[in-house]
Amino acid sequence: MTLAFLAIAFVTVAAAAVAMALRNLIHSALLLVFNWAGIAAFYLWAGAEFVAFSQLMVYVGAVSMVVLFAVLLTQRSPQSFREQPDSISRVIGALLVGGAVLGVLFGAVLSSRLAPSAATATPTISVKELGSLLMGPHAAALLIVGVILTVTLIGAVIIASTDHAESGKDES
Amino acid sequence: MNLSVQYLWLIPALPLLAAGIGALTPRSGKAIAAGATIGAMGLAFVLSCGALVTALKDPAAHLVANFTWFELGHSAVRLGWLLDPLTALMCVMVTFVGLLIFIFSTGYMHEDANFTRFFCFLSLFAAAMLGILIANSLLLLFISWELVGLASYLLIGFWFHKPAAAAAAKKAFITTRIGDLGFLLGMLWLSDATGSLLFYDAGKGVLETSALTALVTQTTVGGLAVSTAIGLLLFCGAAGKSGQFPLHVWLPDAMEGPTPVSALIHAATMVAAGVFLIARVYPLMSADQAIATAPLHALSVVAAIGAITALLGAVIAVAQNDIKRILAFSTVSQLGYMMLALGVGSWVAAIFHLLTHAFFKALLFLAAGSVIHAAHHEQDIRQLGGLKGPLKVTFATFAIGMMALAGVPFVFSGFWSKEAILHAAHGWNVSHLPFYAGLVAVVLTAFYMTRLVAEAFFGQARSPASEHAHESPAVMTVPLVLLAICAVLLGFLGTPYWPWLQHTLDPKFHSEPGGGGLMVTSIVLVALGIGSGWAVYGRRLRAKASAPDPIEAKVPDLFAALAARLGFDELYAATVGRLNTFLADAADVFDRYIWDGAVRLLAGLGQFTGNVTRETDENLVNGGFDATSEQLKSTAKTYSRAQTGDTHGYLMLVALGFVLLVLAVMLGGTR
Amino acid sequence: MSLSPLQLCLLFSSALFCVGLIGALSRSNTILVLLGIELMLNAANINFIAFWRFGPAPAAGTGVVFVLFSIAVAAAEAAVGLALVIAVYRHQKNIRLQEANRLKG
Amino acid sequence: MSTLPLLSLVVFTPFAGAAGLGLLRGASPAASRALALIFSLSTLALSLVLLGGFDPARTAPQFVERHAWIAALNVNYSLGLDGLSLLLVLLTGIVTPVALLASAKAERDSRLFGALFLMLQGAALGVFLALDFFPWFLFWELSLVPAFFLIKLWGGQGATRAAYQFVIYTIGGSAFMLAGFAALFVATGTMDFNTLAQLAADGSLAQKLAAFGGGNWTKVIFLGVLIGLAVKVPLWPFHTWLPPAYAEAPTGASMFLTGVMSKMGVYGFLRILWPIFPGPLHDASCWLLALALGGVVLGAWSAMRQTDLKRMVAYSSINHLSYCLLALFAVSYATGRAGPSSEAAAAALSGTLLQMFNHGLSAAALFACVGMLEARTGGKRGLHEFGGVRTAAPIFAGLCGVAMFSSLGLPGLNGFVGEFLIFRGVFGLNAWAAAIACLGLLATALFLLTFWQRVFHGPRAGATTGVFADVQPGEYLTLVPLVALMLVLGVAPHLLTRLINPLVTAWAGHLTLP
Repeated sequence: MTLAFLAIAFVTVAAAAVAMALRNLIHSALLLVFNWAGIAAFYLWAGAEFVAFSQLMVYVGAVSMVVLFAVLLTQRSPQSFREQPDSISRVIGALLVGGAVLGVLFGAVLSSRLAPSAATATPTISVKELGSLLMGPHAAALLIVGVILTVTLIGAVIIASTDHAESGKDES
Repeated sequence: MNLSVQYLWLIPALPLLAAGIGALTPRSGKAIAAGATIGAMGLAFVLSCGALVTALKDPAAHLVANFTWFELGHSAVRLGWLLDPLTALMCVMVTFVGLLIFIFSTGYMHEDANFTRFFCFLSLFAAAMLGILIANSLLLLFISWELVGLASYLLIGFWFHKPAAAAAAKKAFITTRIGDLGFLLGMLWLSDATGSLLFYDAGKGVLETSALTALVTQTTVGGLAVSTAIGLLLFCGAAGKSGQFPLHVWLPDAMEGPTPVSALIHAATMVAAGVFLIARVYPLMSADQAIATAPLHALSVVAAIGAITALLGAVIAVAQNDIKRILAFSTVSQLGYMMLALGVGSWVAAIFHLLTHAFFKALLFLAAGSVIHAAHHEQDIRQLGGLKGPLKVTFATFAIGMMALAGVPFVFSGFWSKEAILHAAHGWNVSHLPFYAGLVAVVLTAFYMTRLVAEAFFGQARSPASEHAHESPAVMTVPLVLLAICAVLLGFLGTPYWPWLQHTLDPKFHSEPGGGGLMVTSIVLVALGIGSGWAVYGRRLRAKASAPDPIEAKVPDLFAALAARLGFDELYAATVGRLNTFLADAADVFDRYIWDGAVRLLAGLGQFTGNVTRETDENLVNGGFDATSEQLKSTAKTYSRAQTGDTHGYLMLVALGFVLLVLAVMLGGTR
Repeated sequence: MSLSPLQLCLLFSSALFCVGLIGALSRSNTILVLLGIELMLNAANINFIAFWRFGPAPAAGTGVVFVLFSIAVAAAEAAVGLALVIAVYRHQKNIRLQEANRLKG
Repeated sequence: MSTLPLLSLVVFTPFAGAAGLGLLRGASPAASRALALIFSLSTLALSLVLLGGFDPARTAPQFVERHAWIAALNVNYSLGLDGLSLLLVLLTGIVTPVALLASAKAERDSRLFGALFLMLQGAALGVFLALDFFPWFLFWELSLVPAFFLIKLWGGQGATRAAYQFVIYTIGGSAFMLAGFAALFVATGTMDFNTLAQLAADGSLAQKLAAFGGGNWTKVIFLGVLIGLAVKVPLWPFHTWLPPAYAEAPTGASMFLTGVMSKMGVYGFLRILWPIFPGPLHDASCWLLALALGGVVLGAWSAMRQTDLKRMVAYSSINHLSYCLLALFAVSYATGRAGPSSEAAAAALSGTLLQMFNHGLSAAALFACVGMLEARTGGKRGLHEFGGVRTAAPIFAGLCGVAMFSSLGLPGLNGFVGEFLIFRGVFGLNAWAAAIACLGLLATALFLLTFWQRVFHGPRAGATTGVFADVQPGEYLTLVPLVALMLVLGVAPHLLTRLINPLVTAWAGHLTLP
């Protein structure tokens, strides 16, 4: 049980780390998809099946496609998927800061005494329960999320599409 | 023929019409202008004779024709014509003398470019003078009086391109206007006190008993009767027009006009107006005689001024060299005589002298004009000489005029009129000083006239101008002859033995007996004057133009003072003239600096306030806001440096902040 | 010492979070930065599930609902972020984050 | 009698003309001049119609038009015409076309010039006809606008300064007047001249004002109105704006300013100050007499010092208008005193009215003459820059001479009748004032003759030495009507006195204080 978790965690973190380190954007994106799938596996492991499926559909299915399209659209030529090397100093700075955050988080997690509650009793939640939860106590949040999604959709379309005139001018 | 008083206005209207025709005639229409003028004057003369016939029917009556000029309040301003022997005689004299002068002018001014204009002005002059004569209203008289001033201004300045003529014209106008202001005030006073300005108006006129009584009984400043005050004010006007001391200064300068103008001004029209005015308002002037206790009688002042003027004019005439100037000063002197006569109570004598003087002075001036014309406009008697040969008619007529003026006994008119005046002066019971002044003036008159004749006509010609002199044309000599005849004959109208004129003018006149001794004295004095004149100038005739005058050689200072006309012009220039300049300067300075300065100060104050508020606004109020916003801006600038645009940096800061926060919670949270 | 499953989960999520953070901080490609942030978000989601699974009151189901919301918002964020990337790219012909600093003060 | 609103027609025809000229953008200079002239002549024509329908025997305003305007302030648009107004309307009708003709030559932008001129004319007519303070004051201030631009845009070198001085000075004076009338309105609730005059006559005005704000209130208001009017006339010593303004204005504007606008002040004195404030005016009349005498005497003497011909004529205007005020103040001085007859008052007041008319003619003619000198010599108008003009241009000299002698009051010309009546009246009311004012007559003669001698007499000199044309056909149109009127009115003043005598008689009839 624990072993399964550890495997999932290792693979997921490793995939993320390699994705962040790779030069080739396409590879990075694919590795991240792998990473998201890992997270979905973790959800399954934890017993949240619906969330796992959502994770798969949204991230692995939708966001990854968007990312791939973005990557392809922003490259000048198909050959140049490789990025310019980043500045070493910033990488070092990033590692230091990231290390510090990691240290702090680990310190915090390890130093806290989280009581191991009834770990044996695995909670489950059916889709029906989830639906009544969403429509019941969280209806307002659901509505707001819906509005946000709509607005975002429209906004994304406008931002990505209305620049034609200006870009035309730039090209000319 | 008779002329009704209703049509009396035709007498001035005809020359006025002629003046209008003359004004509209182009320069080339000499014949039209002269013809219209002379024709109108001739007609006016005929009408005047008709008027005289009417007037003589009843010499005591004052025929009037009054009419309303315009409505004023509940009453009206009324004017009118007046016909009495005084008017009629004066009209006849003016029209006759004027006619002759006009005829003479056609010859004298023949060459002048502005011939038509000249006749227009002459005619206007005559019309205005006739207007004075027929006026039955002081207002109408004043109107005509001012028009005479205008015409004289135009005529004296006829040769306006000569600065001297222009200046003389202005001087004449201004000087007479000074007097006229007195006249105006007197008229206003009279109008205010009596409510009328008509002389005779069926008992309501100002010269009729009721008005006079009212005027005499009121008193004004200094205890003067109102009639005295008004009379003196009116006399100011008369003194201005008639060239009385101290307003005589314009008269000699008026010689700058053409000679016929001088004749007209000095004989028939302008100067006569003053004497005529006093004679016309004589009832008013003499009204205060009724109160013996009056501090001053108007006529006494008239007499005093007249005496001074008579003497002054005669004295100054002795030392003049310009032929016209000598005659001008003699006019001043003779006018003094007339005023003297008026003052001492014999207005008929004054009018008698006015009439005779008009003829012989016109004669003298025209003859002088003839001399000047002949001698190519040479007027200095030292440059003339020997003219009796070439200018026979002129000399003869001039001599007659001279003897009339000097008062050569029995034959000449001047003798009789002057005699009448001296007689009246002798009989004046207030003072004998005017009488003595008159006597001295008699001697001086004879003396300077002898000097004039001797210098101008005897001896030999002293300049090329007089050498080439030749007699004037008939158009000029015939008027001379006619005037000479009148100058002789006219005297016989008023001799003590047949005082027709006196009775005609004043039916109440009665001659006082006992004039014989006086007459003898007078004859002796005339003889003395002529004799001494001839002794000084006639026996040893001037040889060269540059030779000094015999009197000048003896008493040069006195002669120079007299030649400079006793410095009246300089005196006036130094006093009145300077006062005038000072006042003008003061008024100007007042305006420019004081009032305008006050305005500017006010404006400056406004501007200053504006500046102060502007500065306050800009520096204090706005400055505060500006400083604050500047501060904000610079602060913002400083802080905006943190806004690097480096997303990584922000992210890193967030991460570091998170670390610090967690560390703080962890390390501090244990407590 | 032994670690409870909850702690393990939290350590996992922390590691994932730091990997995302380091990627976001070190890479200059905007897409990768976005993906790093996406990782961090996922790490947070893991925490929600972990606390739901091993927390004191699992019956409520709140953690699951929150994760669902979070996924929805993350998807939206990804869409907008990538649209912005494309827009920026049209302007500047590259998507290097340090050059997209035109809005700085 | 027709039911046409004749007076409104009189007032607004010039405004209509101004508007028309303003709208006709493409009109040629000649056409716009002709149009302006036609519209300005309309006043003359309409005022002749008024003259035909005018009944001199009635002293109340005739042809009255009255419409409520601003009900809340009890403001009425009310126009009326009596002898005084008629005289001034006639004068405006005569002077305006003549002034326009005089400025026909060499004026740039004649369309704007004509429009402004017509506006000025309309405003002046409005002032002369309004019976309510509100419209009256509106027209009064409105007249400043075109006058300002006429001086500033077409004037000489110092024109801008002169125009500002003129406008600010006048507005400053008007402000006092406006304040005075505001107070008057608050106290009485009306601004109608006739109503106010009636209130003043029966003494209730003083009571109302006293109830409103104490005993001195009347005096304060009186002073305000007095200052406003005194600046406009101008009463000495409020006159310093006048010489520069008149001198710098273009010829036509100078003619209008002196011919018509200067009458607005005197009109105000007669229409407003005297009827509404008889008491305070009487109290102040001694001082005011002294000021008027100052204007008469010092104005004339200042003129003697001027070397700029236009300034000289301007000063003569001060002198002549001061006669008008002198007569009015003398009447006020004598009001309520025993002794002086109503005869004298009638003479003085008739003289004032005649003098207003006559001065309009003669001063306008003199300005026209100076303008012609300027036009011939390229803008020269210094006293010493000419000589012998009479030799060069005898007809011009003759016409100018008539104007000059009319101005110095020569009998037989129009100037004399007015001055004589004023003197006749003032002598009866206050003899010393008349005696002192005589000095003004003398000084006037002196400076006018000096002007005449320097410029017209003597040998040709200065600017006159070159080609110097005599009167041109167009210029005859300017001078001859004025000169002809001078001659006619000098001989037949009853043409004018007939119109005003009943009014003046009525005025002189009740010279009692409330």
